[in-house]
Amino acid sequence: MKYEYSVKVDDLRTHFKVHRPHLFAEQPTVYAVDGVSFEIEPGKTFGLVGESGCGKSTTALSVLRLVEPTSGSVELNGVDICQLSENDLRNYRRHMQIIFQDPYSSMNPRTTAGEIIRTPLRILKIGTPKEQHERVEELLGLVGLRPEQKNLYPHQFSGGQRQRICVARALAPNPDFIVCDEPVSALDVAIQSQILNLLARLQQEFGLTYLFISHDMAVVQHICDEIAVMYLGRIVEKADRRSLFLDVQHPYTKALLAAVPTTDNNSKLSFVSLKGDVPSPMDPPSGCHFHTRCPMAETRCSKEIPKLRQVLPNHWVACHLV
Amino acid sequence: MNNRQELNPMVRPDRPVVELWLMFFANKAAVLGLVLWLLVVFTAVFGLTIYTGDPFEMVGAPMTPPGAEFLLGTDYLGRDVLTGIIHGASITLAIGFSATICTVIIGVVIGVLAGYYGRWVDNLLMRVTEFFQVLPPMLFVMVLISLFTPSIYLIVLAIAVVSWTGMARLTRAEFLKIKELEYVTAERAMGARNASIMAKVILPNALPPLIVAVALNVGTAILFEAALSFLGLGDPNAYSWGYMIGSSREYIWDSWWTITFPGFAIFLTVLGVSLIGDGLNDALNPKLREL
Amino acid sequence: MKQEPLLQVNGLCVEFSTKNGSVRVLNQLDLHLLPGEALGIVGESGCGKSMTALSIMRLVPTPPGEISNGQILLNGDDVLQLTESQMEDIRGNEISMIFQEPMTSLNPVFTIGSQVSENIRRHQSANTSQAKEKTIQMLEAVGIPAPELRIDQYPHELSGGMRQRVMIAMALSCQPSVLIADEPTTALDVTIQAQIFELLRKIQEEMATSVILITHDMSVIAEFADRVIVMYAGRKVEEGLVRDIIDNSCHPYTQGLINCVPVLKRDPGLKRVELNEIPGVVPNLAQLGPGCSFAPRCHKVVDRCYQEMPPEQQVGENHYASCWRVGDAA
Amino acid sequence: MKTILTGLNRTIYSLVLLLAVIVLNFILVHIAPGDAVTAMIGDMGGATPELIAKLRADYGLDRSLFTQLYTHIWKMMHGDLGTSFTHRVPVRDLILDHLPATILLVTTAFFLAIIIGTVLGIIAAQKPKSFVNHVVTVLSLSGFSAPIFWTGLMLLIAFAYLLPIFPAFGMSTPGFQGTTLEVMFDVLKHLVLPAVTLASVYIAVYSRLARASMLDVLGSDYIRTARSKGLSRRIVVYKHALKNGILPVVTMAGLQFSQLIAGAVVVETVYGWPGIGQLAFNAILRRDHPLLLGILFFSTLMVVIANLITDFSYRILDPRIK
Repeated sequence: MKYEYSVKVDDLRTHFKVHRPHLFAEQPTVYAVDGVSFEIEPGKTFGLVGESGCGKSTTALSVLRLVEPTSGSVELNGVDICQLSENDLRNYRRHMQIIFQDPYSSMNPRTTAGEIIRTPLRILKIGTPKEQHERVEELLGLVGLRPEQKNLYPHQFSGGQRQRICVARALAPNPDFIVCDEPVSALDVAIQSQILNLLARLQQEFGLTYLFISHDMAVVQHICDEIAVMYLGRIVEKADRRSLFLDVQHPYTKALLAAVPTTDNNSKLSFVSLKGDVPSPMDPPSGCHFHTRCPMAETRCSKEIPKLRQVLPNHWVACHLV
Repeated sequence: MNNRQELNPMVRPDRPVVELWLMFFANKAAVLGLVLWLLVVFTAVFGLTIYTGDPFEMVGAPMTPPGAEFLLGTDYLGRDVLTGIIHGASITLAIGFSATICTVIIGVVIGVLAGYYGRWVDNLLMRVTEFFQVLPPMLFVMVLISLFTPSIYLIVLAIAVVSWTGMARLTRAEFLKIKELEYVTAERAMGARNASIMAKVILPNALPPLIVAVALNVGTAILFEAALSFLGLGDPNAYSWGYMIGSSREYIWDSWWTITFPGFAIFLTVLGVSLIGDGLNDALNPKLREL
Repeated sequence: MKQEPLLQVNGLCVEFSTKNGSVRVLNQLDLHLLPGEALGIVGESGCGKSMTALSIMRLVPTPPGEISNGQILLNGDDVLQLTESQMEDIRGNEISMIFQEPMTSLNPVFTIGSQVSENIRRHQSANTSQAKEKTIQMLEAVGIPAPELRIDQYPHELSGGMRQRVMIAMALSCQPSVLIADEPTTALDVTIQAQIFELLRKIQEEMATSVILITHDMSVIAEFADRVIVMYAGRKVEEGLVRDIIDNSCHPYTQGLINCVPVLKRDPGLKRVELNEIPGVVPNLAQLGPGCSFAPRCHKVVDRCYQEMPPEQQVGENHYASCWRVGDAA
Repeated sequence: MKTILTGLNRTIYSLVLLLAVIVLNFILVHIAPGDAVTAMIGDMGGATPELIAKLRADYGLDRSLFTQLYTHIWKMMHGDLGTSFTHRVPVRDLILDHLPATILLVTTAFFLAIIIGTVLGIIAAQKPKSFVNHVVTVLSLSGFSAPIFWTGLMLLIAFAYLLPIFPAFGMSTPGFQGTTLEVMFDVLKHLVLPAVTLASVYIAVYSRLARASMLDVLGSDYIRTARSKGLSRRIVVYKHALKNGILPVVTMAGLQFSQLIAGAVVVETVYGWPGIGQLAFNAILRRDHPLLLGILFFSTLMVVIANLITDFSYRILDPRIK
């Protein structure tokens, strides 16, 4: 059966209670993800982009229930994984995998590359040990490593090679959906392109659906079919990749795009410098979270929360002034 | 330089364990410690079959100085000091090891639970740990021994009760640190169970500092038992090194050897285990491994 | 018109001793910095760009590192010949440096005011209240709001961007002639990065400070620097004016570096295109052959590249490259 | 305000800890063989039937456990720790008599250990491969490995017998008369050996800790910043590094204060130092349980106070803790 959407996230919220500073203090809450909704079509890449602390990584973890969401639903191929029992969720994990940012901490340093790639097969009990080992060699080839490298330990690989192993591990159980949480941010520029091309190639070959998290506008533009910009736990703008850059609407997205340095002089947007820092997600501004830094904010912005609404075909924006 | 791996990413020996042993044996002090320990273990196991005798038996004139007849002299009752030291080795080792095993079990279990589950579990267990930390160990054990009949089991248990806190804190700290690493999240993303993550993923990676702590713990357990026996609070039937010193301390001005030699035996034993711990620490410390 | 360089580095070599022998992390590096200029140094991690900065500051960790050869001339005097205490007078005064990690580069247990004024008091005969006044001025100059309140705050109370501003204030407090910025924005968000570069540009104009900007990001260089040096495996491979390098680079490594990065476009189109790749990984510095270090990854490689180190050739005005294939058609 | 609240927080928490100690004492007495009174009296012969009857009434053994506990806590809170059988005086008075000697010994050893330990650690950290570093390593390993009573006895043989510079026993020369200054000097002479003995272990511990933490700090980014400002090596080490490097030492000192008191018990016995350690030793020989429990309570109180003080000084040293 084919679904219209591979992944459908509806009004996802993840709030954390943090340690109270003293006995009589109110327990502070971090609104890391505060009502995020999006859909991803099968075989497409959906990008979440934003600055640090905007909640994009928490969204990634919540979508896989690696962090327990406070409310909302996440449907993968029509199954709401937020409703699954612990046991069912464990079994269902074969359909969804994740690739992390830091290639140095995302692998158990005491296991060999081969064992690392085999782990999901072992845990999910896919195939006999012999089949598993064959699959490991096949996967190593797929990500551009040599089969004999399976006996090496993570510290014997370079950053780019480690990331390839992580990709192989994520591919091992034949998932439909892979969350890529800043997969190239920690890599050297020359290696970044290798991994991005690898991810693109694998997507074509296996029809994978990606949720791609990044802070790098250029990378997101390059690899994603649809992109959402996050600010303090909410999506402020969402569009397909052409529309987002050609008809950028939200003042935050504009500022973000203008801030990106580029070697291409012609594509530079006029510079709108944002004042100040991102406010704390523990105590976000009222109304539109962005109004404290927005160059065009009005009184209304500090009172009403703007809804995400469609302004162009395939283009949604959450701003009162658009 | 912030990223030393870059300098030298490829040339390394294969298995981490092999590398560890190479590092350990390159450390002269650590090898010395190992030799000291082998000596103590040998004495404890074979000592009395080679140099026979009952330590409580009075074999010579009281307070004979060290010499040809009694290598290390006799004490105020005419008991041979050397026999005592050989005999004490097995008692010391037995207590040192069993107390350490109890300490490690209590400490690791509490540390693992607190570190892995966090939140209220952590809060509760850490409060308990802090409570045991403010009790002065020697006084607390004195109360225990005074209320209950002293025996070797009570002493082992008492040592464990006052020394598990450090182990628990260390285990917890390591678990808290490793739990946040992405490979643990990756393991969860692949559907691994909590028990398997704790035992098979986090614990092996938390081991290096724990192993060092265990080595040091053997040392402190031995010292603690010695102090108890010195104060006359040990098992009265166990002829331990601490007991030898404690029973002879009134004669300190007349027979220095009855105090010096058993004390030296304790010192060397603990030194040995400290050196081993130190060597392991250096070998396991990734910062020192780079250059 | 030929300007006298403010800072000139000749034949600089830095070696690190490791378990497996000595490794040369900087190899025969030459560079110069003109007054008022912004010079970019770009390359992948491990190419020696940070080591260049530390060498100029004479802060190479010794041991294991050692400056084994070369000259570093500041206004014509070799700083490598100075005693440690003479060098201390230069650091933070004539040459200052800001670092990559604003989160860890400030001492967490001292107020930012004391850390900035410490630099002023060290190099200028200022009493406490003068130093404090100057500190407030400097913090204001780098765009820190309410500086008279901020001086009593500790680093952890400030955001990353604010801390980097404090670092800049500290580095500039004695009007240095050279400011070295080692990846000053890598750890920061893009909007904050833009703020910091705006500030650096403004300060460079106002104070006529020469800046050496070290980064891995060619687009940052494109926006900020006048001239650029591309480094690979401890050597300079290409040098030239920024536009020349970006539009007409001669060295295959530089070309790869520019082309492998996705560039943000106004109209990205609907279809994804494949990125150019530089294959392989950065070589191990302990195992370099006699030839060009980039040869194993180069798509234009010829036999000669493996055997002989290519010399530096002039390919245009102020444009130099070290490659055997420079003259050949692409 | 926040600081006061956190301070209050700590104080309340300390009181709870003390309460727990009282409860623990109560529980121990109750699970010991025999009822509380027999356990209290132990095998001490001096208890008359009237005394036993009085004690049973005092402890209210006929009433419910909860009432007993409640009365017990109530009495403790009013400073009533019961009566010592052997001395036939209130336990509280006995302890208060002996407490100053212990406090003098413990605080002297504590500061001796912190100062010498830190200085040795700093010296060793500056040149990790030097001779000094090896000397410090050997010294600290020996200090850690030698049983404290044995160190004491060896020092006695060396400095009271072979080379009689210091008195061997007690806190003052019996029958010594003189000006206040002379009396103080006399006490000081008696204090040297016990304090050095007690400090030896902790010098070892703190020097290793200080060395490790200084090594860590000296490699940090902010030390490089300090050097890039042109500060001299001396200022970098003793101003910028020291304040950070000493933090783990302070933490450890707080954590180990209970062990320091425990060590004092042994040292006092060796040197006949008239503190609560010696009191405890005598109490245990005669099975004087009320006295022993009282001492446990008082020494815990000392630890709790010391912990509050270290906590407070940590807050002063490290502005990040709020």
